[in-house]
Amino acid sequence: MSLKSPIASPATQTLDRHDERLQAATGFIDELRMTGRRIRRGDIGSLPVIIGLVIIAAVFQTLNPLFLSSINLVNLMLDSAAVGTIAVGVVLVLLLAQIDLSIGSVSGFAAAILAVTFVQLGWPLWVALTLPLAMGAAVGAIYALLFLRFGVPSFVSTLGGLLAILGFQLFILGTNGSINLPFDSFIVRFAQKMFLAPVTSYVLVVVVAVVYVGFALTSAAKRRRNGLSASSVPGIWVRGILLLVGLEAAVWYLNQSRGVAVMFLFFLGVIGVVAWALRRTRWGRAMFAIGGNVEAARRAGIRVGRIYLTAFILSSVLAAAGGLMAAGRLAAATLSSGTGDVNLDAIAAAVIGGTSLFGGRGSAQSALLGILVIEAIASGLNLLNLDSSIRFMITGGVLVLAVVVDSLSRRSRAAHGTA
Amino acid sequence: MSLKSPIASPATQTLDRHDERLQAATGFIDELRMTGRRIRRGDIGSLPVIIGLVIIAAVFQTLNPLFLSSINLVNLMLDSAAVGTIAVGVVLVLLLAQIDLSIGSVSGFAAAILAVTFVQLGWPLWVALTLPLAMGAAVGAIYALLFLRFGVPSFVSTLGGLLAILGFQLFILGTNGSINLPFDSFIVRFAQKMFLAPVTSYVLVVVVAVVYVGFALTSAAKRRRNGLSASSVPGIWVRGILLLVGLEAAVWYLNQSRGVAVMFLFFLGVIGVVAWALRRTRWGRAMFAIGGNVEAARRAGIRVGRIYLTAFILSSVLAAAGGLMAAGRLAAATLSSGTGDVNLDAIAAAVIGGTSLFGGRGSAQSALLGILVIEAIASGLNLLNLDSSIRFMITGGVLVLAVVVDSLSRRSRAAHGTA
Amino acid sequence: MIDTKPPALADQRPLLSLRGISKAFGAVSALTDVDLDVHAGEIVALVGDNGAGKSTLVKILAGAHAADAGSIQWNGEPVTISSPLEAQQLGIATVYQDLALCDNLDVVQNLFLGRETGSAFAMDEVDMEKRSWGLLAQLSAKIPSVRIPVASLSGGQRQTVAIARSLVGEPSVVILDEPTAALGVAQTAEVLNLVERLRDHGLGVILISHNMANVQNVSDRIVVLRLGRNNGAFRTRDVSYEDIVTAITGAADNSVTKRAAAHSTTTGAAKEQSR
Amino acid sequence: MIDTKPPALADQRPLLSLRGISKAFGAVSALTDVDLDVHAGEIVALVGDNGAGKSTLVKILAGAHAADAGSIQWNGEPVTISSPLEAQQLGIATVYQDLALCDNLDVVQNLFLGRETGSAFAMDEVDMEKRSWGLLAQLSAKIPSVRIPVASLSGGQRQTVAIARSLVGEPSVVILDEPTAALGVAQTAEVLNLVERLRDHGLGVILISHNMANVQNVSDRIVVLRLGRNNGAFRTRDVSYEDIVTAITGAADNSVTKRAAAHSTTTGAAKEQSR
Amino acid sequence: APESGPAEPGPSETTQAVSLETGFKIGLLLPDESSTRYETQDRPGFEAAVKAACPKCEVLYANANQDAAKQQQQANSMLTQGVKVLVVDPWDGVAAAAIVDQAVAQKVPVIAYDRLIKSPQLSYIISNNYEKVGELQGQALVEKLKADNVPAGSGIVMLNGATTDNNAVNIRKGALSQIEPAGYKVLAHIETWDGPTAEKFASSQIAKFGTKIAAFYSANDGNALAAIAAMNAAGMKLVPTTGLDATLASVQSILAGQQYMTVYNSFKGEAEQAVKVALDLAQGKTPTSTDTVDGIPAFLQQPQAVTADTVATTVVKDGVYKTSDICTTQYAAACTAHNIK
Ligand SMILES: Nc1ncnc2c1ncn2[C@@H]1O[C@H](COP(=O)(O)OP(=O)(O)OP(=O)(O)O)[C@@H](O)[C@H]1O
Ligand SMILES: Nc1ncnc2c1ncn2[C@@H]1O[C@H](COP(=O)(O)OP(=O)(O)OP(=O)(O)O)[C@@H](O)[C@H]1O
Ligand SMILES: [Mg+2]
Ligand SMILES: [Mg+2]
Repeated sequence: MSLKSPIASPATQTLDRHDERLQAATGFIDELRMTGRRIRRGDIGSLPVIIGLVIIAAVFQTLNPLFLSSINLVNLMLDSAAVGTIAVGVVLVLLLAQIDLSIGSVSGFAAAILAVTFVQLGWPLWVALTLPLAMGAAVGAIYALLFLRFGVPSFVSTLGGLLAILGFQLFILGTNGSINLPFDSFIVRFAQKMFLAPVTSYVLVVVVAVVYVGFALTSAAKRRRNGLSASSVPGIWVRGILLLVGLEAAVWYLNQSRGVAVMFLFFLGVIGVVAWALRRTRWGRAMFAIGGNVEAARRAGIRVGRIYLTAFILSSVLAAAGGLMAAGRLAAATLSSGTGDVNLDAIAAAVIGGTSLFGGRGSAQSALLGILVIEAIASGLNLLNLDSSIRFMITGGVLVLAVVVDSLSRRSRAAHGTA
Repeated sequence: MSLKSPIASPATQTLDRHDERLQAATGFIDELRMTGRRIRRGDIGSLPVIIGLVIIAAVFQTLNPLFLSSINLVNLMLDSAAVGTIAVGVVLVLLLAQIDLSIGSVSGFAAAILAVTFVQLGWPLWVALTLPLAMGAAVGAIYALLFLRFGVPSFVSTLGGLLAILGFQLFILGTNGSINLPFDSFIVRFAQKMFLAPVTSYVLVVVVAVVYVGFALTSAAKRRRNGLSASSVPGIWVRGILLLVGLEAAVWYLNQSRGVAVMFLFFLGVIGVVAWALRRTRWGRAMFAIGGNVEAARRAGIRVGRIYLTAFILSSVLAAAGGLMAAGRLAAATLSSGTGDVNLDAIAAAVIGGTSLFGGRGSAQSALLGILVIEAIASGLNLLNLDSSIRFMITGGVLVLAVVVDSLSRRSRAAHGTA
Repeated sequence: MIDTKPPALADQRPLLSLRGISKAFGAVSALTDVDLDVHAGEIVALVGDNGAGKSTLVKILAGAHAADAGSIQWNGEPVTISSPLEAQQLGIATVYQDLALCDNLDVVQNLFLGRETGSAFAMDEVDMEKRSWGLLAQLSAKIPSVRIPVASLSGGQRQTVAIARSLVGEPSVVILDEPTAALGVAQTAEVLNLVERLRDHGLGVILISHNMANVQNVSDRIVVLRLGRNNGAFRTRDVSYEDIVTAITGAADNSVTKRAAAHSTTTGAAKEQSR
Repeated sequence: MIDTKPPALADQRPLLSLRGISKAFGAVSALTDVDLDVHAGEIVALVGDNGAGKSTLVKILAGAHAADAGSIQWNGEPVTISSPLEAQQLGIATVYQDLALCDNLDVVQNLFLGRETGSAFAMDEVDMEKRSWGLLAQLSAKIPSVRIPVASLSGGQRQTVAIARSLVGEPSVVILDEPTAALGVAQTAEVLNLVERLRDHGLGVILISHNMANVQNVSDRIVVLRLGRNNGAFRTRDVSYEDIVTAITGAADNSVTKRAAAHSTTTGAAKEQSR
Repeated sequence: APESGPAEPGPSETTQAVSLETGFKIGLLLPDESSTRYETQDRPGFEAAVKAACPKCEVLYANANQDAAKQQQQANSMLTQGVKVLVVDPWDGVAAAAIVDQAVAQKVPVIAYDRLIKSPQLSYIISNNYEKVGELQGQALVEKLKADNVPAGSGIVMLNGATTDNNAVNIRKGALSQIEPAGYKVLAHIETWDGPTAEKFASSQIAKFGTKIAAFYSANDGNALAAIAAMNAAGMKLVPTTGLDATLASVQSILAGQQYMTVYNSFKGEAEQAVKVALDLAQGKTPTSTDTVDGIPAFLQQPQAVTADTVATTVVKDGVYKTSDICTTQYAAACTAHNIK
């Protein structure tokens, strides 16, 4: 009979590393080793989608060397911004296990409002840009109301919205059909012609890297002060320098062509703000909680209704913003604005990027990764000279393959029990 | 201090009615009273959607008295059959908390295969009809494989399928575009011209009523033999007679015009078979179990993979069948077959009928109710002469209203704790 | 029924007082005309058979369910508790039997859910993580990392997290619905210590448990529910184990007494402890 | 470590035998090199602190998880259990701690899930409903209706359903992971009776529980896990409550003994029972 | 008229000339998939003509699948690949102004093909006037009804194209300009390109108006087939039905006496003209033109009506379809009756 515990407790230093069953890194070299082990285990966050993206890029590059040319990459970024912005909104509703099928219609209606008020009625641009966003907010509020007061599932209410809002779009464009936006108007220049001056772009990258390092160092220090484990200081510096060099190189390459598009930066800005809101604010915490277990969130005293309301509103507002960006890019609002693949592309982007349809799992960044996959496929196929039928087949196939990479690794993660 | 229980146990008769906290009916009059109470509580199954349908019908009937004319109802039934059949397949994947976005493409591709093999290649009709169904089965099997082996979410794999299969459809129709199906071919007559002879239809209704009463009496007797509560015999007879009279009246009314369409009966047959399979077979039990809690189902020893496989296959096969019916109805396969509203209509029908997008809740009948709502709105609007912008707005609005009725009552059910 | 208030409290107004609470779910009446009082500085044990309606009563108090009939008084004032938030604002903290955790959130996030520290736009994660370790240590929890989703915790670890949650606010009544069901012996002891500490700080505690040893060990009063109705209320020190079981099961001759009789010949080892 | 097999079984081959089982979840090692034997006609209690790895071990046996390392022998033959179905086919019935019920199915449907009676194309609902009432009565369950979704049952009612499930098949080993955690006193007594009946029918039983009274009351052997490793195995009649608690917590001076000491002056009422 | 950017120098003057000998890239952008003509007629015709005139030239092709934004991306992609001239059949003639703007900025001339692009920076227009198409359909229908002695005041059901399609709007305008003055009433109308939707609508109108329907005005062949299927299903005597695109299915239907007419453009002629102009522009030459539209040199395509009597002299003569394609066993008798061999 053995009563003495055979296990000796190791000396522990931090609050969160005292459990002997836990393997954890304690220094920079150790961190590297753990990262290696994590990657081998498949526990690598959004890396797999990035790998899918790299594979897509490599294949298209061998098929047509223009694919990775800076000029094409600039186009790719411009093409991604509008639908990508819409996809960020989709991420928000998906996090709550809801859906928004009317993003396409809202984006089209927003473009129509912009064109009618700005071009036909000659209203000032800021009004013509604000009005569509207000329309989006109103639409989102209606969905939230229908859901919260009447329990109408968002699939149905937004399906109704899809149809009804398309009706409004046709109605206000009705007599004239499509309307051109002047090429020298702010919105068109923003979407087509505004690029950072090279110097500005290099400086911006430095600022980003400095902010990253500063932030990481401060919070590591704070963690240590509070007796918690933290990333090693050399590790932070190495990552900061890698970030700096990588981004500077990317920016330099883009500057070989037109440079860094302001609209793409705007898109990145939206992602940054939403990512912060999701991860660092109470509102974001509530979003994840509701997506994970709405009853538990309610019992924790979260005002569930308000969170739904904000998410639906933000989704529609971002859809409207995306519609304005698309209108600027096209320099027109047309009868078919928003009716094409916008819906499916935006939702697919969020899902491909790793946001779950069942709520509680996802990130703002997934919109970026997903839309890049979709637009990279489209752009790569545009560079090959294919029949539509073949183009459809390849798009479908590649889309699935890009996700297979992700899923396979997630599967291996599940086998290791960390899914 | 009170140690004796203050509660006296009432005499109990059946195994399942002995708990004193339970209010339960014990005779026919009692059954009626309980039903009344249930309705007042809002605990009324699919009745609310039916109420929504009745309201839609009443409104359109006042706007245009043709709406409820037998000729229009016959049209409505014919219009519902194809997409309704597809919606039945959608119900199956939704029950597993999966989705199938490629139903439209599969239906279009099925139509294309039919037209190419039957008309262009002159193959026998049975081959031309079987081949598309086999194609559907293969497509479904691929989705299941991608999901089970690689963990690709069905949203992504079927999105890929949507595109790839559309590519195939364009490819095989490529050189000629649309292909006409001969008006005198079986499939076109089936979809356009085949109606039950009046006598046959009346007899069929009698058979249905007799089978219902026989079945209900047998199982009630069996329950009583086993010491369980059962519906009262008079109750069964009353319901049987109501069923007989109601159906005979409906059939008589339809017979004022062309009568009961064989294609609609086929659709009803599909629903009947699937409803039986879902409620009375082990397979159906496993479907609900997986939809409710896949891990629990797996631990109960259910071969989860096989169930997914069958559901995906059935969904695609039913989509192909629906595509064939639609081709017959249009007497043609075109490049745009299946690309229109088929996807959204079929999924919406299932959801409006009450099938959950999150799995584990739904029924084959929901496809019928949902598609009737959708087609009734379309048909009602077709009888009014409206601009398409207005038409879109009304369709969207009415769709939401139809579901508000349902949701409101479900809400009241939830408040009474039986949701 | 005798007055079962502890003598010291007999004249005092109850902190929380329920009268005539009824609740039906569809055709099932879960609660019928139930009364309950909780005083400050008192541990009330709520016991009853499975399905007796204990959790339903708790959920009504916590604002998670609405009662069909009956009234609630808080410090003598009639109140309505129509949402968990309102219950929280009154000062009622609840540990639910089903734990009500968000599986996708990690331990820290669950502990502070709805009560995050730091500003609304920049939560103080470091502070919350540090305090989490403190809370968990109080309950002698064995959790390897507080930064993994609670979905991957063991049953007892999850329950510990749920209990620790109730310590985050500043409640005046704490309701614990079978808090020790999944806990190990050490953790159970800590929770019982905790419950006593709460009483000593003047809080009212409602403790639901099927473990009569624990109930008798810590509670001041015992309220019995049976089939959704009040079926007795006792001062703990006045009542024997057998009396409680009889009130719970509704008969002096029940599975428990039968089993005890059948085992009366077996070794006394099992009798040695009752903590 | 001494040989702890009951003397009658010492020469007998174990029905089920685990050797060197290890399992890690990400960075957490849940099990390290664990051994376990179960003989026919024997009740083995598996005890340990929260997060000790008991449920993980059970899930490996039940085919719900795959072990990273180690071997399983069934009747002396090496086997691999790669799915719950395979475990079932070997004759292993498991009651999981998280119950593993389908919330959207009713009681009858859950009880017979995967083992429906009648033909595959027309299940015999009447037969299943009738037998359900029989199974539930055995466990003296208080369930008003077997035709409501288990989501609407109380915690104890749900657990009763999960336990009744394991009686539907014809297993040779039954694994019960904290089966009485949410049960009332009467239901707990019935489950303990059931466990003894199973042993008397020659089945092997693995019982996980944090209730040492119950463990000592019914088990033949006690196996202790601590932090994912074997930490002692005892013949039940040879071991005292204090010894077990020491093996579980890893120290003779722990919360339990401290609390017991602190309460040694309180009324003896709590000592009266241990069922 | 849409505003445009600051007046830029005419593109054709500044294009760097290239030669037919060395070859160069030409971009061809077509609008959609649902009409068969683009992939089966225009694109092969265009590629064949290029091959003949400039064997070393390469045609880059893309189809926008009814999406103006996608067409813009495709145009950008072609500019990236260094095309010397763009031939654009716009999905949306207004939105495509942005394509012209971007191409001109990179000194690539743009030819509007088949549909007008509303941009003054265009180099050339090869147009198919969709209002004219509508007029042809309306006119044929009116003449047929008059010939059949259908009294004015009888009704026509209109199956117009989707409102989300700018061309459909123009076609409808043209058709109404013929139907309304002739005194025929529009009983009902719907705007869709979706076959089943058109079919359901037609069925409803048959239920509603019955024999009061004197004709179905249908904007394209797909809708025409839907109307005919609805009439067939309702057991109604077929009334005249119009169409557009001269699809094989409709040509056969016309021969079988089901559809009354369709409208046909000589895709081949249009494509050949486009190639000629494109090669000239790329080499810096100014192509001669017969017409101008808004001051831009233009070649105007003449759409033709096709009825059973003119099948032989239009689609068959131009080699759009082989006789063997049209005259399958089912349609053999009809072919002989209409002199198609
Ligand atoms: N949401 C619900 N819908 C329908 N019935 C319910 C619901 N919640 C509880 N019930 C029923 O109410 C009765 C009381 O349940 P409750 O959970 O309050 O019991 P309990 O006393 O907590 O039991 P336990 O000791 O098993 O936890 C049970 O019969 C249960 O079936
Ligand atoms: N799916 C999983 N993913 C990650 N970690 C897990 C997972 N399952 C269990 N663990 C970890 O493994 C350890 C052992 O858990 P297990 O559930 O086996 O404990 P237990 O002995 O059953 O505890 P309890 O008495 O609380 O039920 C715990 O630390 C837990 O966090
Ligand atoms: Mg309870
Ligand atoms: Mg456990």
